[in-house]
Amino acid sequence: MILPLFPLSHILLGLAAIAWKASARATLIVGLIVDMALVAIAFSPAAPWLSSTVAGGWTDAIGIRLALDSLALDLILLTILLELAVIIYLWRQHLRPSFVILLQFLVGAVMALVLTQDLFNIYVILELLTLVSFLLVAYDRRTFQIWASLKYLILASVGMSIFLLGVAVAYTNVGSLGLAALQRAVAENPQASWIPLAAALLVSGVSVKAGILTFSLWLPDAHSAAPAAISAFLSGLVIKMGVVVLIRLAGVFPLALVLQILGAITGIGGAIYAMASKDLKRMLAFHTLSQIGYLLIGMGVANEAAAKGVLAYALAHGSFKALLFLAAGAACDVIGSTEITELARARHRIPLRTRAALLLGTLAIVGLPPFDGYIAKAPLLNAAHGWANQIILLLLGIGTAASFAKLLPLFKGPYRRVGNDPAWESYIVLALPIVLFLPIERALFGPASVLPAMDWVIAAESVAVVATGWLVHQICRRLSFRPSESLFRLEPGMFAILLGFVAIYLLLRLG
Amino acid sequence: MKRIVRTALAIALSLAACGIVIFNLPISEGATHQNDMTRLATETGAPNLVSAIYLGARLYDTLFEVLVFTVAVIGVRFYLLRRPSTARATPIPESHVLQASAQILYPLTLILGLYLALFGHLSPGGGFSGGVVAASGLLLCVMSIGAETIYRRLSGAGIERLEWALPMVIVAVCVLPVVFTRPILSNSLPVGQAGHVFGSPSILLLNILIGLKVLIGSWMVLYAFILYRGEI
Amino acid sequence: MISRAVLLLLLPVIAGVSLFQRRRLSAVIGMGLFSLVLAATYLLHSAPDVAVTEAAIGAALVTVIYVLAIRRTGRLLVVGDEVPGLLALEGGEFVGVEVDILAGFARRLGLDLSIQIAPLGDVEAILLHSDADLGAGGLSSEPPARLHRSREHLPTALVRLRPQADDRPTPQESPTTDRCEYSGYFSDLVEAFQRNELIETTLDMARFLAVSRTDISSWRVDRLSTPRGYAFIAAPRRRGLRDQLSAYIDELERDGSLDDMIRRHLP
Amino acid sequence: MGWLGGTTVAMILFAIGTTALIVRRDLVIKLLALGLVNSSGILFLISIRFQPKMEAPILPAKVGIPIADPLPQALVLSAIVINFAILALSLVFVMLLVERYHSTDCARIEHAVETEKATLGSQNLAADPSGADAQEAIP
Repeated sequence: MILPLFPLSHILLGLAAIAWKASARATLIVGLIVDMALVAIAFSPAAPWLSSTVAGGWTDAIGIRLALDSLALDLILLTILLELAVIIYLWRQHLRPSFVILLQFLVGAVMALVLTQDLFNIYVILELLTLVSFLLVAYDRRTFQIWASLKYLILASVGMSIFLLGVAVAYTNVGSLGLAALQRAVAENPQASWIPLAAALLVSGVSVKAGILTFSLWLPDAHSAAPAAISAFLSGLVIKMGVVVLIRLAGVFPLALVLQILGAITGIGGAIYAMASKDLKRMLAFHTLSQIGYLLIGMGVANEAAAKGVLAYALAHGSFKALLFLAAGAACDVIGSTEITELARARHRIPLRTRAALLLGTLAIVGLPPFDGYIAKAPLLNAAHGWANQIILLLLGIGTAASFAKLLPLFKGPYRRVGNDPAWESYIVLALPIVLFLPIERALFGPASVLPAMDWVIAAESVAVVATGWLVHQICRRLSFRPSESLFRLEPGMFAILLGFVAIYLLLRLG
Repeated sequence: MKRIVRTALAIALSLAACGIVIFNLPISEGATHQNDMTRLATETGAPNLVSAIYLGARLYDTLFEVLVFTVAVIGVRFYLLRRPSTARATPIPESHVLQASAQILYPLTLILGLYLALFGHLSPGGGFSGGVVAASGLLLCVMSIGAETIYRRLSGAGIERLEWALPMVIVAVCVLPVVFTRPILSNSLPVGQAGHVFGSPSILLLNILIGLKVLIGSWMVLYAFILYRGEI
Repeated sequence: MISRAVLLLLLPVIAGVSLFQRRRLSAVIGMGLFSLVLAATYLLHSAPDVAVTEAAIGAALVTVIYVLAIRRTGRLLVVGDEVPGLLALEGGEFVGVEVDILAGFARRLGLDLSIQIAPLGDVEAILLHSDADLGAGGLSSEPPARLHRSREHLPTALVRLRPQADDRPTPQESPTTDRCEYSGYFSDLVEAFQRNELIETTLDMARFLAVSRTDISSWRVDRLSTPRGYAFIAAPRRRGLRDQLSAYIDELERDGSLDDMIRRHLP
Repeated sequence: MGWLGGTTVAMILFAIGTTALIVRRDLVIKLLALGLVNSSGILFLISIRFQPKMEAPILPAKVGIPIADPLPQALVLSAIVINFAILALSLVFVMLLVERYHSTDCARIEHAVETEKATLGSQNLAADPSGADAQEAIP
């Protein structure tokens, strides 16, 4: 019954921040407290009325159903974590009220999206997310930000139009917009001719928002152009909103093959571009793509363990990617450049804590044993059956390690104390789940935890993958291979969306 | 040459995408949920079923839509007005005929907007369209007496404060039922006689609030565009 | 039934025609009309609420903000390509001789000067088909019939560039080489030079001087004989504007400020 | 005339919109094409369940005559407003870009942005000077 309060509280607070400009910062804290209180209620045993509800108590056929399932809870926890980190990161900076407002709306929209079970509601909230992140990316009003942001809006809007077509097709045949009704209809008659069409429209529409390659060609520009705190939010959280919708759709339509193929393309494409990228923030943005590839393959495998792995990995990726973006933003601000070689040359001027945070993020993202990247990847590796999946996951791991090997010079000495990173507390907040992922997960989910205990075979495998990645980096460094960046312009982006839709449709029809 | 190839490719792909949908179109099944709909009409007291859904069963969507609109207003103002003003807000038309006809038309347009907002639950219309129509009435007003004058009069009325306060009130109205132990986003005011203006007070209230909000928001967007002298 | 079919057929026609207009204003107004027809279509699909909303938002509000954004009342709209010294973009500001002339001219007319960059080869077509007033940016050749050429403000000449290896005699001026041959953006020209992508081309003096700052030792340079001058071009119905501009340039020349401008921008 | 449904026309509009979005280089026209693409989705949603001779969904309906499904109509109201928000905001951004680059040619702007980024290094680019010291617009 109080589920709508998750998003509505943030929206109210955002509006309050406009009305009382002076206390704009305070609303951020209040929002955090409200979220924590609501989550606490959700965990309390005396809350059976919290799990699933139709907003406003209307009937299921026309109303909007909200549900707090494990996926939603997982992402709400991630939201709270990132909110906390970003608030700390921004706290000592001058915060304009309009920024706070947009941030609150962003969090509100995220909360709404993870809860909703209704196709059209998903459309509306995705549009809200698009508009808010559109404004946030270009917040500093630099021209490249404005262009990246405009490109994002145009492509995302075309994608959402395609999604709306899919909603229309689904609604006509099901007679309701709820995901549950849709699932029933598909299960009753899996051979119906409208299913491939609806699935192709919905999936290709939402893929534009989900950071999936050949659909989301706007992503590298937008995520690398945004201010650091916003990049952390976008890469850690907002991009997952598309993935959340895909997870929901994967529960309805038979998408296993499509997701695995998209996952392979996304992961490997992202890794290749990340290896070739010389710009730190851009490399991180490409890595968002390659990590989305992990999630998609996990979803495509479609068994219980993999699904749990996906949840864990979404959480883990959010924490270390946000850490990397925040630390990278701080480092680039100090040096005044985003070039990796430039940063490495001037590494003595980067505060030690920032470098430590970057190192921790790197270790986590390449999947070295004690950290959460490894812990969350392990169940995926375990569950992904089939040699194709295994090879792709292996290649992905190697690509990740190879591209992050570029950062190694950054961590060499001298280790003198220079400057003071004003936002180091936010690193601590994000470092906690990275280091203590297993205990935290256990504490939250009890004995039904998603993760297996330490597995020596997989641990050894991970170390081997990282070592291979380092070798690959040493080899590739001598090649001057630069994949074309002109792929990420507006017109190729449009082509890719249309082409992707046709391809997905044919795949679903024939496969 | 490259351009021709690109054009051909664009046309071919667009047609392929459009063809896929056209040739797989489902056969329409006709209206369902007739029962749900009539029940909805009696529960909300609004004979206009679109309004009953828009502000009743799917109020949650509408809330986010109002928010999208608010974000647009914030964005337009933030990016257009934060610049050294080269503004010389002159009335738009040069011809006296236009000016004179604007003077006659604007009260009519304002009244039409008011009607659409107030009777949205009985006849076609609603807060959103009412607000926008009223805003275009204000635009006609600009044509006859100039933007600056209107801006000064309206900001005297605290219009900007209202623009931010109204969405808050709307969200609050939606959350309020929880105080009376009714579900959030339900219509909490008692339903009156169907077909009457006050037949569904909740929807009427929301229509008025949204209409006012949209009127002010559209006016702010229009004013930002009037002030801006860019170089497109 | 029939009216619905007619409206439905009308929709793609209006949309197609208006989206492939050259003039932005026509396109905007066309799409406004499209919205209106769309609203009527909704009405015939028994969706009066949607029709009202579409008419109010799509046809009125959106069209109005687009028209407000691209309106050109009180503006002197100039199109032209960049040419260093004459009309160049430096850090978001235009500088150059032609810019100074145009700015003064616009001030005299009480208009805001608004300059848009377009490829050299497109300037004449834009003047013919859109709502720009003047063409600028190192135009040295005679325009097509309906456009009006102003008084020349700066003498120039054409230069033929060939690879050093080409040892044919100096080419004579011919109908094919009587204008600056490069028709794209100036910035693209410079890049093409740096990447050695050009084979053989004719440039006017200002462009040549700008290009010659890069390495042109591998090129054979011939100056074509006929002297010519830079001038502005006015759009078809802007003959009066052209005359005013010519008079203004005369005036500038008489009081010596034209020479000042040239000395300031073209050392 | 069965083939001439609103859905067919909507998809044709979609194709026109995407084609124009790719082919036209003028940013303002690209935005208009984007509006067309969005409108096509709306027309599709309205007409997909519509059958001739349906009445508007306002009670009391005449006996024996079916009413059009009000749910898509209610959805579409939201979609139209969202469409407006997108068009207004993107127009503002196009205006900012044109102010900086004095051109509405998409390819040129794209090229200029890329070279600017490459030559200056993304961090050192100055923010829009007009925005830095102007006062906060939102009251």
